[in-house]
Amino acid sequence: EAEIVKGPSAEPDCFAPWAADTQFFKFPKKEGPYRIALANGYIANTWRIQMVQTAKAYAAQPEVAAKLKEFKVVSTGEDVPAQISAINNFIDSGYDAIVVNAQNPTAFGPVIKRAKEAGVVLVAFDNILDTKDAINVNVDQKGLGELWANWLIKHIPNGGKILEVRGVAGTSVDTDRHNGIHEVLDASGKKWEVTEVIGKWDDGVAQKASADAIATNGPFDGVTGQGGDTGIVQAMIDAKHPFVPFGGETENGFRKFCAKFAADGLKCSSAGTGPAQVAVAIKTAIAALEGQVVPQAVKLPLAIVEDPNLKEGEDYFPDQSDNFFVGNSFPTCGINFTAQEIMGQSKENQ
Amino acid sequence: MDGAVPLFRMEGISKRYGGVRALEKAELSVTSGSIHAILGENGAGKSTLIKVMAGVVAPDEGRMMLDGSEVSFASPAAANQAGIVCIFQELSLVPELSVADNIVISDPPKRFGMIDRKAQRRIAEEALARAGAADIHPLALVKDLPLSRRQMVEIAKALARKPRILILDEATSALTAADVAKIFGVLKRLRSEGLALLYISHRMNEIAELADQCTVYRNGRNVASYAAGSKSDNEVVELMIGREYSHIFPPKPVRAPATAAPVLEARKLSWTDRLDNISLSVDAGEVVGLGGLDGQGQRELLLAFFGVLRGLSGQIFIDGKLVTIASPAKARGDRIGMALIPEDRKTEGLMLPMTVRENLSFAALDRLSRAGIIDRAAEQRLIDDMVGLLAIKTAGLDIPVGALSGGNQQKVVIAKWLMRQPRIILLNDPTRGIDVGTKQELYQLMRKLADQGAAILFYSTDYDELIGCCDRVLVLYDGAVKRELVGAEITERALIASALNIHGEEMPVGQGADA
Amino acid sequence: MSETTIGGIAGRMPKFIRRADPAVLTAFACIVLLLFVGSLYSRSFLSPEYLLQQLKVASFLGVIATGMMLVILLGQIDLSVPWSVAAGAMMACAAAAYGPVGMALAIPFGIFCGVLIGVVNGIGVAYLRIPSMIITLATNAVAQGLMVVYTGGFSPQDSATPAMRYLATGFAIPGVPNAVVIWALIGAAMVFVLTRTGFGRTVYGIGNRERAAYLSGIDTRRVVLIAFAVSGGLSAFGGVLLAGYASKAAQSMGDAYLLPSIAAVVLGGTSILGGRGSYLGTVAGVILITLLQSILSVMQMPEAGRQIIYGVVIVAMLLLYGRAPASR
Amino acid sequence: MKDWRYWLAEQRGTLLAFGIFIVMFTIYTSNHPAGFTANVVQTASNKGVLLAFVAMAQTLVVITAGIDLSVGMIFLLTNCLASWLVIGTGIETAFGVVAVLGTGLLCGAINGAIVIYGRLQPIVTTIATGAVYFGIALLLRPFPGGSVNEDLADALTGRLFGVVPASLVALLAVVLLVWVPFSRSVLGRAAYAAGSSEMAAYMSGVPIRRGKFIAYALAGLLAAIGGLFLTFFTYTGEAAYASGNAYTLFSIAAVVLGGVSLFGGKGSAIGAIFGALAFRTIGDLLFVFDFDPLWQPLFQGVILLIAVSLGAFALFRVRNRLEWFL
Ligand SMILES: Nc1ncnc2c1ncn2[C@@H]1O[C@H](COP(=O)(O)OP(=O)(O)OP(=O)(O)O)[C@@H](O)[C@H]1O
Ligand SMILES: Nc1ncnc2c1ncn2[C@@H]1O[C@H](COP(=O)(O)OP(=O)(O)OP(=O)(O)O)[C@@H](O)[C@H]1O
Ligand SMILES: [Mg+2]
Ligand SMILES: [Mg+2]
Repeated sequence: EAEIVKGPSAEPDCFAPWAADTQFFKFPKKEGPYRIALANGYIANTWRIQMVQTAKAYAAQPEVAAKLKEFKVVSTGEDVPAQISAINNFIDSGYDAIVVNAQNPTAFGPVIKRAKEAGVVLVAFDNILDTKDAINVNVDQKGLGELWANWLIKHIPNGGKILEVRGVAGTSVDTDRHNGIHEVLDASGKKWEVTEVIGKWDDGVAQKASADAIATNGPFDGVTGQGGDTGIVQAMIDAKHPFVPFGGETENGFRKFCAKFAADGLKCSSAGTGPAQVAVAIKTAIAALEGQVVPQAVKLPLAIVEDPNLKEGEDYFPDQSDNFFVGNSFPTCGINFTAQEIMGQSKENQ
Repeated sequence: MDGAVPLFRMEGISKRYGGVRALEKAELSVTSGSIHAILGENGAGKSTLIKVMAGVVAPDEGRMMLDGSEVSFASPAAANQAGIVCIFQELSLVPELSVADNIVISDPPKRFGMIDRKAQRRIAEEALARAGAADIHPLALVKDLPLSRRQMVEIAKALARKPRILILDEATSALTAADVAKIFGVLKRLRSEGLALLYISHRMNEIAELADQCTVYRNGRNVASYAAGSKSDNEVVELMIGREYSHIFPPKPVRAPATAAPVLEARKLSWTDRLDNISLSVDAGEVVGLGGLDGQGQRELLLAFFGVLRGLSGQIFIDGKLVTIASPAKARGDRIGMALIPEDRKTEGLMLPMTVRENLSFAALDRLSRAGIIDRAAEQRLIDDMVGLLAIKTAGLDIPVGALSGGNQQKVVIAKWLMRQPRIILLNDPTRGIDVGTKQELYQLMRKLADQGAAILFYSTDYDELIGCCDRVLVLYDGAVKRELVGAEITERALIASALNIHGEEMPVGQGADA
Repeated sequence: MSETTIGGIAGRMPKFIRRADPAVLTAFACIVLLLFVGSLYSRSFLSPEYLLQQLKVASFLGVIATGMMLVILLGQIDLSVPWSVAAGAMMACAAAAYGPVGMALAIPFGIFCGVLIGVVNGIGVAYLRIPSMIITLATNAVAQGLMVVYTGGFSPQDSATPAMRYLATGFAIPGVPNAVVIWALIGAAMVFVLTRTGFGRTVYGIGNRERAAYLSGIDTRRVVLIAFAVSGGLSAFGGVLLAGYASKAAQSMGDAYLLPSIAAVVLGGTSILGGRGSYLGTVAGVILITLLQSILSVMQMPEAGRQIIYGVVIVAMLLLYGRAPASR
Repeated sequence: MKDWRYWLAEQRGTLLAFGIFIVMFTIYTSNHPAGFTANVVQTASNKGVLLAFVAMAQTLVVITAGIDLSVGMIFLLTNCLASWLVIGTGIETAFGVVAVLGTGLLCGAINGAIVIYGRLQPIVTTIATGAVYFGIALLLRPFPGGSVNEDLADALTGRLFGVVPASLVALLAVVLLVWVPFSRSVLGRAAYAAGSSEMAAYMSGVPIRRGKFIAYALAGLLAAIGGLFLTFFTYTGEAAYASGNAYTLFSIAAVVLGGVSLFGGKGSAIGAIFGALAFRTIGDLLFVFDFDPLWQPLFQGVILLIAVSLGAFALFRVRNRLEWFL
């Protein structure tokens, strides 16, 4: 049973508390090495694959590996109950900590209860858990939306027509980002005409939806996309839509476009947190098992790159795949993977 | 008969299917305690008439009277309620359900709102026993039964519904003489119990034996009604086909002993427990019959030749050369040149929703196309030839073949194979449900093809056909050839005797002897 | 009598209209209606750019639905579309990483991978007689598994080659996107195969009654195998085009094509039970689905309302013309 | 008497599914670090029961030779609805449960009405109605949330007497209250008959329309029971499109594994339940074998491929090739 203590946490640069009133946990110290499990849900997209690979790579780093007896990953697909059962199974099998990328933030109440009773450290990241009883490694999704909206306001000072390409309907990430964007736009006092389409964080879907929106409601003065941004830019190019300011995610393909067409007006703010946040989550779990003080909600730094500062070979990689997410390091936590390292792993090993 | 109040009357019934007038002001009256035969050639409208009566088809006009008051049936269930039960030829058993389930299907016995399986089974056993089919296990699935057994189940099912009017539409067409005899016994008993029976069949001898009253239909109208026995067979047939009629079977030529190797020869064919060491040969120009009770391996034998069966042992020779026939594709190929007219035209011979044209050329597509592309002119020529040769009656080549009457459908099946000019023709009961006129044409065609050099192997459940058409008949019993009858030896008595695997002398003459 | 009255009007119509299925005509009428409703919302729904763009986007679905239709005509279904599409796209892009030879072989290689999936489906359905609905579900899962393994292990190259870009977005004929031309070519080939070749007749025959086709001496299993292989190949080709359109391949790119491809084929009047249907109908169905999705998307309908309208419109259209005949 | 052989033949699909499940589950528990304990069984049964309900729903429709691609969406819709309604005092909760089940029944009835009286093909009909149901689910829960009567939820997902998973008991109760009466009723038989040969059934005066309608409607009800359980299991409602689709597809796999013929007329919901449990165990096997995470989806796919191919072995016994074609 974790006790609630006063901050600050260990490694305060890495384990930054989410807010001023965030609680801190101190779990009873356990002797290592530990058995840690990663309960992933969906796996079949680049982000998740990159995430799983990062987790493996992190767990294989000598200083981390020394603390681990076992590191097990299970992906259960889109089905929430399967993921809940997976966590139950990990608890029953005596794992010391479970790291989870939750398919649904609110569905894990019973499991959280069980984990607490069993003294298992539960750490959620990316899609986090709606609870105060487990550790959340948070991305400020709403803040991301605010960031993009501020970017657009800065570049379109008099208001105008905006294309907003949303993510998967019904998810909290989509809702938070969307709310962030709109709160900031509404607060700006300017007149905004926002065309919303659904891109499902997928390049193909986003491209098609954007193309339709451009053909019927365009042209736009600014664009913001939650994902599938490469497809959105592609749609603009295909429709010969003028390049306009764009607030988007961190896909390599998107950043390649941003760098290439910056001079033509594609002024980008590219921000997000990459799949490496799983490593932060694992690190947090180990810290908690070691009896260190950790915040209940960890705030991850955003990897932000904005218009004039995109650097080739650092912020984007022209010869590499469009699909991976560039922001993959958390220097404050000593996590410094590059996406290439991760995704090219076995090729190099061979 | 004239004085009796009819139990059921139909007046001025008409039904059209698109441009086809299936029924045209047709009339029918049925009295209790009698068996009423309905005659007519294929497409005369018989089935449509009884479908109207049984609530399956809604008539365009006309009225029906039961016990003197007008009725109309919205569904077969409604007709059932009124005591009208119909045995359709093959459509009304549910294959995945058990025999017992099927027998009680329209009104199962219930306990606490659920089906009472014990009672159901009792009812089924009783009904099967009444139909003389106690050998059928009530728990067997219908789909596992051969066609002849299924028809017995149909009859049991009809009996279980306690009908006032029982209609049998070609219910005996797939039955063998032994089963037919049993059924006749049952029907006669029902008549004496006061039921009205309607009986449709293309077998004249059955009608002669059974019917009290006959009505003949032609082109959707009733053309004559008469007391059974008051007209000669020839007169009846002429009424049916509307023209003069003679000699049903073509003469058999006198054949010289063959010199070449037989076109088709089998040595020691065995397959599971259905075929047992069968050896036979068919020469060019010869029509060889397969006789015996239904289900003695005749169908399997034909399928074995046609490459359908796996794990066949023994040898097959074509023109004296050993071959292995692994599929129908191989069987029909140029080297073998075989054709099979299958048992069930609706599921094995035709694609009912496809057009007459597409069905006709289906088996010959490879011959009609170059580099996979169909030569439509050649196709049209060949189809025209065939439609002419077989006198296929159809409103056009581009209507679904399912809209043709049974006999014409059968002609399409045969024509589709003749398009390949096969050298070996296997026929699996090809005249089932076909009217006399068409039958006659078929017999003649068969002989003509033989004369042109084809080797024909011909299975029939109708002994008259075997006698009239075949140069030789092989009688099968339990998967083995029990007897070979040649020329004048082929008599009804010999056929029945060897079919039952007894000596001819012990066999009483006439099948319905229990009447 | 009916001959003469109909003959008067019908005689003046082009032959293909006279012979067309009423379902197909109604489907095209629905397209016009849909555009009309759209134009009430915004004039731009009638602009040539918008229409051409819809046609371009429709051609991806069109190519995929072509394969689906072939399989549905057999009375089967192909649920492996999502990952056949993805595998085709990803493998084509992957091949491009292997120098100029890889570049040249990228498209054929992608299609080849789809054909492989189709062949496994075909073997399962035709030779092992596993219901297509389940075997294709299983191969879809296997294909997904393979792609996940591949993505994680091999520093995936997923940019479309210039050739793929050109096929999907270029203009060989001014004003007509290449994707549309390709769809037209594939469609024409399909129409030809279905109506003029023995293979096409056999497909309809098997769809109506495989037993009868088999007893007619057709190697029905080979035909089924080929049809599934073609379906897999066309799905993969659809994926290749999609990758060209998006200029890259991604794992989830096929997800959005499974149900729409089935719906398009059926909206076009093809019987899901097999044996009946015309390609023109599928064309209509594809355009209908694409337009409907696009119009709903642009009308700013929230996702919930969009799904509801999408479903209701499909049911309504089918009730208009897709009903089975009454039993009596 | 050889009655038992007929019984055996009838139950073959069910028994095979049972066998597959037992083998898989034994492999699973015997390799599980915790072994065959009440906890492990409870976890597996809670997860398996959800799919079992949906698979039962699918079975009812498949028996009529139809298919219901909207079961997953009814499952989601009722989950979202339950997360609003099944809360509060005992009475309120009870009303909520009734409303949720009624909604499922209504969804199923709509499917049935369109298919039967509208004479549309089930596949497209349910694709379309599935979209509608999902849309409504999304209206109810634009993002995940809601709550449920946790006492009831814990009772139904917990254990009876410390050993027996309550969800299994609930499943058994549903089988006894829904499936058994249906399969033995006249309308149930009509559904079978319609699935096996609609023409024959019609000619025999079987109430096929009513039989099919009740099958579709009950399918909606069973999917709603599944949705209710999902709510009990997760305490929340969520309109997750991918998850709804996954359940639909899984239910088809489960039904086939359970020996229910997709051509209609044959099979039982009991078989489908074992099919569902077996299917779920495929996923569980990942725990007990140490697979590289990226190979796991492939492993599951291959197992599924093998499982669905098992039926093909019967093919080698077929001596008459015509039997290939039904
Ligand atoms: N559903 C239908 N659609 C189109 N035409 C039909 C249909 N049913 C029957 N017909 C046509 O109506 C006519 C009468 O058919 P019907 O089946 O009643 O004849 P029949 O006397 O039973 O013939 P048979 O002796 O071959 O059984 C035929 O020309 C047939 O093609
Ligand atoms: N509802 C229908 N739609 C289309 N065709 C039909 C329909 N009902 C019957 N037919 C077809 O019309 C024809 C006449 O029907 P019927 O049932 O009388 O067959 P039949 O001529 O008696 O055949 P058989 O001689 O084998 O009994 C048949 O070929 C049948 O397939
Ligand atoms: Mg008839
Ligand atoms: Mg007939």
